[in-house]
Amino acid sequence: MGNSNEAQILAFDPSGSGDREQKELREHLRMVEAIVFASSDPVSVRALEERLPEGVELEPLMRELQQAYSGRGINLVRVGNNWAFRTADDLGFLLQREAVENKKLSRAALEVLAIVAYHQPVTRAEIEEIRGVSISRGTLDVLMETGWVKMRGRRRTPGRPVTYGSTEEFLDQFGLEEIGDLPGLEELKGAGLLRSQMPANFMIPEPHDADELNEDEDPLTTDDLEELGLLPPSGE
Amino acid sequence: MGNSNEAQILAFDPSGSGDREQKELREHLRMVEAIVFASSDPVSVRALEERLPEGVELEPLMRELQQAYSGRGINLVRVGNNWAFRTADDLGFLLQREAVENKKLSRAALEVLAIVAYHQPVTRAEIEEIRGVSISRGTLDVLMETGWVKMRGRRRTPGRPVTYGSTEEFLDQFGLEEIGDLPGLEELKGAGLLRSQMPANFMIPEPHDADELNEDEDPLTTDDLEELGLLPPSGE
Amino acid sequence: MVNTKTKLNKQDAQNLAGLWEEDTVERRLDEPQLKVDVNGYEGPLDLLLDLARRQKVDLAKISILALAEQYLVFIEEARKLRIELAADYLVMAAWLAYLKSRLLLPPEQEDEEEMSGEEMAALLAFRLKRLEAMRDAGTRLINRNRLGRDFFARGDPEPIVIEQHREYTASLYDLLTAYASQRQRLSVSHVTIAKREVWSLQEAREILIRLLGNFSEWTALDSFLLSYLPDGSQRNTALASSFAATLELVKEGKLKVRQEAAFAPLFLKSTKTRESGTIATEG
Repeated sequence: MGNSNEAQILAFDPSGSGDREQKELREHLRMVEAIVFASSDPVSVRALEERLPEGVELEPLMRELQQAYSGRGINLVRVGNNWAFRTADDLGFLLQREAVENKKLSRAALEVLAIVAYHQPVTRAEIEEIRGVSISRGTLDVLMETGWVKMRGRRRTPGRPVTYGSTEEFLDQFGLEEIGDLPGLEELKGAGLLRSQMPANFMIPEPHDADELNEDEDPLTTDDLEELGLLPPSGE
Repeated sequence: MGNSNEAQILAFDPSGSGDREQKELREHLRMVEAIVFASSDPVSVRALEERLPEGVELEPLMRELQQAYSGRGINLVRVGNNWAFRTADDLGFLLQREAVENKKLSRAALEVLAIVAYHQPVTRAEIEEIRGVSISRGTLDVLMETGWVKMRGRRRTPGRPVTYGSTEEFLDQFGLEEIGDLPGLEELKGAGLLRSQMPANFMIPEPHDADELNEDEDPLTTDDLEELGLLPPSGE
Repeated sequence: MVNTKTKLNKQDAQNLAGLWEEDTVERRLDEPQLKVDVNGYEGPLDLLLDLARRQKVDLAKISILALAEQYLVFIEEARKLRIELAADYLVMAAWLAYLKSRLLLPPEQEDEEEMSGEEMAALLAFRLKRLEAMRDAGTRLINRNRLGRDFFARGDPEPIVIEQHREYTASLYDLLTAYASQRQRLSVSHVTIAKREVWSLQEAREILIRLLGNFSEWTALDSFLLSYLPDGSQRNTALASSFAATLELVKEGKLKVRQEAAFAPLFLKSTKTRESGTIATEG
């Protein structure tokens, strides 16, 4: 293949001294390149032709572009009668390696998370009281899985309910230096997140996440953890 | 410009007889190209560096790639500390069918957005001082919802008011490499119009959205406080 | 009667068409002689800026005195027509009345500490310029090429997660929104807000600080403020709460007050350093 000529086109050399035809060619290449790039589906030959100036032949254009992308990190590929960009086959490993699916937290999980953060240490029953609805199974599990919520201890009340609190990773995730940086009542109002007129008895706690347990909290024991399924049973 | 040598790199000439160094360079270019191309969101420098073999310098690679794509239908652009491929500005007319409905901002919201961008980090009270009215409920809320404005931290002054700043999505949305590229920024600075206070001997704060905070701001990102022994006293 | 032109000139209107939500109250170009109407203004600075624009001169060359007079006429008209004005507008009127007196009358006594009328006017001009600059900046910003409108991201991204290994994402904003809205949902929702009968002068002062920065120099304002307060019995309560509020602020060390003689204007000055409780009232 004519290497010299090719290279010039591939680089789309803007200072290119090419004649008018060359310039037009470059412009048409730019156009199809952008269209295929921005499209959410492979682009049909017809759709491309429609958007090019009349009389421009598509086929040689696409082959030129395909040639330009061959050997690169992305390739222009033909899918049936359509065109699309795809990562070069041999680089797939770059994309697969950490292909972890990013999930959004459900609304309910966000609410529970926020309550844990503001009201910690807090028990499941207390969370339900604040929310006014019961927590579906799994919501707390999901939050523990995120690493943002942890079990702190057990409340020294009948039933010894587990208390929940936020973690260091929680602060990290939300860009907080300390839990006290969560905005208070006035700031939530100021940011427009709360109505400015709230009942006089409406309170937002000043959150604190000290590792030190409250007076009415007992530490979690190994037995507790096993019971909660957080540790594999040890005594076989 | 050394056309021959440069063009060869730009073209990723697969038959290239270049020495080993050249081949490596080409391979690294392919890698970053593939990664950035695969994502629709800007990809952080850190993420790119993680994918490259150790010791490979990213900056020259990106410059090389940016150069290769200049003048083409797709450009490699820097967005804060990230890189992204975006279609060339002049080709928007071709892509109208890809256009998404942009959320429309009220006049007040736009004004607040501009103040946050040009005066950041800025507190709510400072925004109000500039506009001469209190911010109506929902204005900051709407801006945070767009993802263009975020809470940055708290000013280390009495009351520790929350400071607001712009985000990387803001840069991406308006095609800015960095906050210093805001239109007219230098002029405004020169005219002293970015001062928050009147007295002439006051320092002129330069707007910046860097994660590094102002002297009078409390840092948001935590180093490992625990390791440094700076965590609140634990139980015993 | 005051002529009010539309706030956006034709050029702006064209530039902005479709770019932002229209204000709910839109005044049209062809609207004839318009009554005093503060609807659609974003506060007193906005109104002042609009009045200034009508002088059709560079903000740097504008006559602040003339501007103050226009504003005061505007407010007087509004009061005559019994148009209810927000406190911000009235407080600004009081300050402009004060400014006007300072600009017109030669200083009675040389007071090094007191800000001169010219300095006060410069301060106002600066604030107007700054606001206009921000407004222009907003327009330039919104007129830039925008992602998803003028330039585009890859339409068909390939599955790749490059950022943290975290499986879950949420922003601080998501978190706070969730918390605030659910707490709000459960809070007693039928709160009726009694329409405020009177705004205290402390409130007025807060507005003033927002409008004009701190009283870094001795400022006599109360008498002017009073003349723009709502009429009738409310004035008495306002006066009382004003004085109480002032003393409160003095006690907190935020304000100093000075009075030359009984019934003379009350001068206010903010304490930057911590000279708690420096009361310099005489008479």
